[in-house]
Amino acid sequence: MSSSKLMLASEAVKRFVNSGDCLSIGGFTINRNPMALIYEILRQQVKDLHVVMHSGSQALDLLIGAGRVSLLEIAYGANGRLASTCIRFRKAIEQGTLKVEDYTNYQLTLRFMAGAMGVPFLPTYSSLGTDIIERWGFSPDMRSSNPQLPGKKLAVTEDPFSDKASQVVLVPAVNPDVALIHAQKAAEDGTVRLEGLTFADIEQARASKHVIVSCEELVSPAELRKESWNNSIPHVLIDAVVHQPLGAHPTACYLHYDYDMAHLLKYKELADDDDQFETYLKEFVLDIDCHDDYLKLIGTKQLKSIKASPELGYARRDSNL
Amino acid sequence: MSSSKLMLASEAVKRFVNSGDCLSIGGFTINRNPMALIYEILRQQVKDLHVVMHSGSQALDLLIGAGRVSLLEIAYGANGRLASTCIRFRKAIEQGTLKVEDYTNYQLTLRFMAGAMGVPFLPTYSSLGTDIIERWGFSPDMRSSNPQLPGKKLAVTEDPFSDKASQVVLVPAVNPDVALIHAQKAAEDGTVRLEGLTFADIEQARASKHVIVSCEELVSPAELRKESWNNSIPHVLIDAVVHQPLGAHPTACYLHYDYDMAHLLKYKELADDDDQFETYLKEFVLDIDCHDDYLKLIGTKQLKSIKASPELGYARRDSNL
Amino acid sequence: MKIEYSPLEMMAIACSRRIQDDDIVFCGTGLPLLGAMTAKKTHAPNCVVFFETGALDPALFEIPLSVADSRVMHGASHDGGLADAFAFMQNRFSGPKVLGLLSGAQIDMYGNLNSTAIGDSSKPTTRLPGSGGACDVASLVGRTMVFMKHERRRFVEHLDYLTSPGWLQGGTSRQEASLIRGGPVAVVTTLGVMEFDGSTKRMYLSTHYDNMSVEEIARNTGFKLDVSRAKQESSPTPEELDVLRTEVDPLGLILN
Amino acid sequence: MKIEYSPLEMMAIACSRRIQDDDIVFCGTGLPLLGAMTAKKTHAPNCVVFFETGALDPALFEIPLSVADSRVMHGASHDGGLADAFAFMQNRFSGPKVLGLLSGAQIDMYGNLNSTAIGDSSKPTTRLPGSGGACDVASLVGRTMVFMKHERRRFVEHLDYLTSPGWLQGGTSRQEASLIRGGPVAVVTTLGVMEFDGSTKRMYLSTHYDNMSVEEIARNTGFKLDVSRAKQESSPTPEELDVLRTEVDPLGLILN
Repeated sequence: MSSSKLMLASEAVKRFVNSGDCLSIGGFTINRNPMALIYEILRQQVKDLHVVMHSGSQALDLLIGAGRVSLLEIAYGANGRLASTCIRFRKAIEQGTLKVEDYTNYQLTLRFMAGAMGVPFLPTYSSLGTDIIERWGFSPDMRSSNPQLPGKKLAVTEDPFSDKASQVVLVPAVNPDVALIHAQKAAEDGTVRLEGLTFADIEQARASKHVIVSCEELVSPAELRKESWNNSIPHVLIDAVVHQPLGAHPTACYLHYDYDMAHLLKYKELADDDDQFETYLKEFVLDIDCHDDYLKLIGTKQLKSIKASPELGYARRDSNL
Repeated sequence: MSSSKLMLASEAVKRFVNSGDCLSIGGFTINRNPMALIYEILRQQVKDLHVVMHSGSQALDLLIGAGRVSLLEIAYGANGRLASTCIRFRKAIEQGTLKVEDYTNYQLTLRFMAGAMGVPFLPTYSSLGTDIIERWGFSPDMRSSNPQLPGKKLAVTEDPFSDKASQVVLVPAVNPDVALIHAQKAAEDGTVRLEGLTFADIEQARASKHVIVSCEELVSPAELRKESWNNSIPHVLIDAVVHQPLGAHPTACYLHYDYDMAHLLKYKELADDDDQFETYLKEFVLDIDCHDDYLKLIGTKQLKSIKASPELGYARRDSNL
Repeated sequence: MKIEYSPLEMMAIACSRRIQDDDIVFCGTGLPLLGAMTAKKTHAPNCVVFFETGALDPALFEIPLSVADSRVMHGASHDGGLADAFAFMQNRFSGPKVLGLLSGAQIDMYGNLNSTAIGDSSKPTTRLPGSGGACDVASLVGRTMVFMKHERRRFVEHLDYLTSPGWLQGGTSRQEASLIRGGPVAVVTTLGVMEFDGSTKRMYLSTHYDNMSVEEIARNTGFKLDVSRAKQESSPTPEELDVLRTEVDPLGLILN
Repeated sequence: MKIEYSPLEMMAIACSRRIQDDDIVFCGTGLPLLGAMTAKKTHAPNCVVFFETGALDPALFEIPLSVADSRVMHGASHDGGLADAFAFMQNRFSGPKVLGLLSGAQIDMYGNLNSTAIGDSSKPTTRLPGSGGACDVASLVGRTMVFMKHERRRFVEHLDYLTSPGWLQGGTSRQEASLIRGGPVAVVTTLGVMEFDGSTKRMYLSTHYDNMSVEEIARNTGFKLDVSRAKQESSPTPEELDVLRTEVDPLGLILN
């Protein structure tokens, strides 16, 4: 009944992502980063971004390395065994070119949940007594001039239901301008189905003004509505659906492909050098027309090697035994 | 690996439900009431119950009618077109034999969520300016002598993140002693899969100290773990699994059977008269040994008439056309 | 030639006409649902129906008799739970798009509703079902429309219990209570459609059906009702009646 | 005959021994995960492993290299998300059953951890990854065990940034800060296992491996470490080493 939201990544980014936006990136470290959408943002020269996310890696590191991120609210910037701290993330903070405010993974999840629920805050006991509460990354001036930043990083308050003195941390809501999500399945009406862990994708999508979803498989709305209880996000919340197989490469997409260890190791080496990072960025992102051309550059052989086993959902390490 | 939690309804109730307990009942009005477990509670003479639930109907009305409920925290007691207000519920309140405190459906959902999340409260804007906030059903004395009752019904507080005066309602957590859930599928290790709407069952289960799940289909753990992301509650949270087909009768269970309109209409008529209600209770619950005997009393023909169409998940009204 | 129709049919159709194509319609069951389904099958094919139980945009091949009826689950874009549904209404982007359809046992001149108890709520003469999600919807969504039997005992000066907020004490009192948006825009009754004054937020008669004079409507209202702005609501069109009777409620489960 | 083993193997096994059969073990990746998997394959077959990303009790046929690795998803009892996982730790019934395995770049005498930054955190000399879920776990679960390289620069008098709460300033300061339970029970290092005094909550050397004297361990610690209670940690048994090397990490992804 409703009109199709299907479009190319280039159109989705053009219509819904602007310089200066507050952006939230789905996935978690090496899994389901919406890379095709991030590459498109890089190509379209979107800049001055305010990124809010929990645990970032490849998508975040590229945006930061390309100088597109001005403000960052985050819990974790690392890539498992591949980078104990994300390389361009680390350099940018050490060089003072990136302003960052630290939260925990649960606190950022609660910030998205609060945004999704339309309440100003959610409570937790996490971080009582720590520098997460004491040290703020953004000045009062920055806060008062930017409506997307909460007036306070966190607020500690008394629990009104306790009969003894008991404190609780209130975590402020966030409502990003755009959330970028990569899903296993979506339909042109906007219905989304995630398979495997959802991380905080659902909360990020529900908190955001606009949501762009890229997907491995484009399925008919009728097909997804057969098991409506297994869908993750209803169609009315989605602005654009981009059909992009291998859209999370070089990160993993459960049931479809594993992370591309060879590519990530190459990235790790190149990212450590400013010039070589620029070369990587040009070669794999900026000089490329679209994600399908990027995949050609990665090569069929490499992509075949990371194809997931249908039983396991990832590529067996000993699969060539 | 872990030992089986499979047991009969009689054993589950004996082990995990005690007189005086705070009980939370899953489902919603005419759907997925855990009736087999409720009948067993009635048979085992468990009494003095404190019930916390959002929208109750058949399970709640029987417990109240049988005089087993002393305290009730609730949002709604009705049964759609079958009872504009639940009959024994209405009578008990009008006669002053049942102490009740009113919340909204969202507030009770938040109370379970807060209990599940381990926080003392969750915020909402709902009910500002209404008697839901102003009128309390329980006295301060009752509150201070019962640790399962929150010290305050609700608390209105200032939003510390707002630069203008803005109030928000804090809803206190609840952690029931036992949650009773009826699911489509469960495994003996405790893994639970709900199909269709989950109502607030997941939050109720996660908030409660003990959880008893009855299920239509007993499936192997391995089978449910094939699509682990479609499971609703992990096995470690479940204390007892009861395999009881038609365990929600006369309420509905999506994909399995519809509500039994004929039976509910009969109940509606009988429940309105004190003596006839007692007769109903004896005939259909107290004088029965187990749920399978109850189903024999209901009869194959009647049960066949409410069998769900595999395509629709409910019984077509014009199916005999 | 005059078409025969019942007050219930007129109510469903008056509701249907006030639903817009881009509305997300929160529905209970009964008449409001008939109104939404009629709108969807006539002038507002893109409006989306959802239920507090967590079902969004279900197929609704048959009329559900409760918001937990399995008929609200089949063919939906998403079947979640109560937490999803109410968060969707409170959310700053989706909440304002929601039109909530409500009803109550008592209503006052500012559109506040009682669905909890008649008499002293601590020992009521008549206990009603309680808020359910009504107070939440009335508190959180962009706008609400209320369904009422138009009787003097139901349109009262003072509610016995204020379950669901309308315009509270009128004027700007709703905002001052920190309610973030919303408020009732229309009350569809068995006699006509009431709206609320833009500044005082007091109820007035906006349209009346052809079954009673405006003076009689005022006499059936327990508070002073301004009838000076009332126009006549157009009778149902043959198309509206046909859709309602043959497609929406062919078995007459609600209308009969 | 002496069995050869590496400090990493000793750490994984020292961890494994301290996991109980009824523990629900919160795991990151790397060594702690090897410890948990070894425990599960030896004396604690019923312990349940879960990850902050939302996976509970996965099959773990292969070692995940990140908590978001698809290898944590396969065969789980439930794959949810972060909201589920952290609520599970904060919950009053499940939280106390959880043993959290953590690591950090710096630790102080009360077991507080820094994983955010070295130097001034507003312009650090070395930026670290940040809390991730570590602060949440350290705040919320029943007890934690910490993994550290035992170096003087890592065992410090004052953390550059207190990311994850241990016993805070010792004594009863953790409860006074309103933290609801928990605190570190052991620090497994490359040299031995530290525990915390029951009343002062200061770290002391509980067991040492056979690779360094207790005096040398004290000299490798940046604050005064009580070594008077130290016993020797038994060497890995052949069974422990065999399970670790051939079943848990047969490809040597973590151990090599």
